[in-house]
Amino acid sequence: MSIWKYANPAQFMRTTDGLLPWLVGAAAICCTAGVVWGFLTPDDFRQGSTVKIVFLHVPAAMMAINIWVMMLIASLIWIIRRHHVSALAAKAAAPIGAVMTLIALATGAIWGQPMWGTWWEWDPRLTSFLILFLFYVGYIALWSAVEDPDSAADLTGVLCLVGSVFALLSRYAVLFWNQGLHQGASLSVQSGERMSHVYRYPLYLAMLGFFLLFLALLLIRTRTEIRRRRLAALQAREMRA
Amino acid sequence: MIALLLRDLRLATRAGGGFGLGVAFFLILSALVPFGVGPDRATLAPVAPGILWVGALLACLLSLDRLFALDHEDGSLDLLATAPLPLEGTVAIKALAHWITTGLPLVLAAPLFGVLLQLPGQAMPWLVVSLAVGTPALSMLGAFGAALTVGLRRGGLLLSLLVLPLYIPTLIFGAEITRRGAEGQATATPLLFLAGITLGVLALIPWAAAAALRVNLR
Amino acid sequence: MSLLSVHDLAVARGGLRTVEGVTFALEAGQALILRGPNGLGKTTLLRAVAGLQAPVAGRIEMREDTVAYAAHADGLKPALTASENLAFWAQVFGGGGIDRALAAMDLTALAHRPAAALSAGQKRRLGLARLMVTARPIWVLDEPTVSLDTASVGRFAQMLAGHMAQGGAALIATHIDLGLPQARVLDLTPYRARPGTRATRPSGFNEAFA
Amino acid sequence: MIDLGRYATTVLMAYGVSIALIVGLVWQTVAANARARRALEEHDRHG
Repeated sequence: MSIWKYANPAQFMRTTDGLLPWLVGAAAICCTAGVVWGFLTPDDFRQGSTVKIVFLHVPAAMMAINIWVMMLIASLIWIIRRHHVSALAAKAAAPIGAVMTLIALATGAIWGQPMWGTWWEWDPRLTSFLILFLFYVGYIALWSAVEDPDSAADLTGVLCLVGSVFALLSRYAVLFWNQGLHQGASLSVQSGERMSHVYRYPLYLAMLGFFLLFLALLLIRTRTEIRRRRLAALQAREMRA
Repeated sequence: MIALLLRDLRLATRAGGGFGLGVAFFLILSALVPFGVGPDRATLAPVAPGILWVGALLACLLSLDRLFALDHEDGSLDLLATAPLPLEGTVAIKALAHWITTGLPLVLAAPLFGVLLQLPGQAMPWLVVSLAVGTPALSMLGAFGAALTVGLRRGGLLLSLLVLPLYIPTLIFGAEITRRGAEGQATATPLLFLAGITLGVLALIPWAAAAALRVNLR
Repeated sequence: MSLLSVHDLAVARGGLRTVEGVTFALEAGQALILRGPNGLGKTTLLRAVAGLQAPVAGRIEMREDTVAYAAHADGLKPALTASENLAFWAQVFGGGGIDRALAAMDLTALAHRPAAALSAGQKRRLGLARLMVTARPIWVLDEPTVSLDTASVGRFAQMLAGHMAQGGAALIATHIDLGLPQARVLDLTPYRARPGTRATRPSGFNEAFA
Repeated sequence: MIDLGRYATTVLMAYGVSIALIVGLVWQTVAANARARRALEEHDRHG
């Protein structure tokens, strides 16, 4: 049996039905533990207690990008192999990605406030996330605007492909536009500087927690979409008959 | 292909075609900005490159929702899709017609609006060059957005939402060329980037737009 | 080889198959009239033959660029005159003979009037005259006689007969009698898709999830 | 209670906003799922 059997809606529902409680539990535990542990870490000698924001900002930012990549892969699977669940999974993932981007943006802006003295700074990283957010919003808007599900899946798939190229392009354009005057303290954690164990392990745990949270939400939302589609399909069939 | 281009140009210039609306919009924008930020040369000159580029972007958006929608409504799009022309070619030609009726007038009129916004004289050639290199990409990306939203009843707002993020790289490099031109710096790097983006867009986007059109036609 | 042959065709609208198992062939000089109740999928079938949408199953065999399609919308630009509209489509399709086409649908007197000033029936006639300038052998027509008066229907039947005499063929969905004795009639009702039968590949979301 | 020092508002605001967003997303997800499930069950009963 190939992995494609899970692309069958009924099979997907059966499999996730058993998997979901475990996933939800694991996500809840890891998320809570990671974030609480992060909140309890000692202050950084340079950044003071603001270092605690890392445990939200970094996992959210990581997921914001990863979810777009996942949507790109799901869209490609839909376009190439025509697996309907794949298209619905891409649709289900978008709002999660948008919220993750929003968290990354909000925590980034709040974190920067004491450093930069302003609530918003056109820092290349923050700007890139703002652009990514715009792409998420456009993607979600297109899904909701097109009534026919087959057309909507195809059109959003094409948009996701083109959007991926332009999101990447914008990232480099933004670097060119504002060469990161704020690479200092606020971003040291991400830029490969050696991080003390005190911060590293709770961060890993929070990352795992956010990833599991995404998976759990993705499965639930995909199941929602499948049920909605099934209802619409049954109604369409009755109308035709 | 020539026939399609000529028809689109003729339709744009006939009554109700909306030729010149983009330039008029651009003029109004350039006239309004000083009312908002004040008439000082010192405040206007630094923001002029950005205003002019954002203005060009918005003027380009104005007529986009009609690019395929009119042909979709009256059935021409079905007929064009069955014509010997590949749909990719149709998209490219219609984007070219959009550029000639919207982008080209903007390029030619831009120095005038540069004067209104106190753009330094030495930046004028760079403004024209950057717009000439960048606006074809705007039209082609707009055609992609128009192809995505062609079947929708209220596609106009969605079109802006989808297309404007795609304009970001073009805007960044285009405005940067003009800004560097105004400050007398070297403009080669952003100009090359801008040209690269435009060429890439012109080469690849017709396929994406044609794919979207095919989906909307069935 | 026939101009057009369709094997075991199934088409879908709104993600549900409408007709399936449709098989027919069209030779030069033949006309085939499709009949069936509203909503059966005649339009969808014609669009599939015209290449505007992919069939769910089956094959459509014909040479490339042989179909001229005419449906409810005539593809006319109101700002252009009747002859300009025709000339444009003649150029796009690489055909010619605008004057002949205008004469065939009795539009010569209206040639220089903008399409916006034509009545619904006149627009329809212009839309049908377009078929003649496409220089394509297979005409795929979806309710071609809508808003035509009796005289115009007769003129259109003449035009069709002339087209077939020159080795053309026509696939027509219509409810009225066109007065074409040589035309065959295919009733699509027996080909209605049955929802219960599982296709090897779902035609869309509505079939994949039902 | 741990001492957050002079950045207390900043840190608490970041956590507050993030947790509010996540809770909102989870709530919306669960509510939509329940609604879809109910709608389908309703249909199965009457349809």
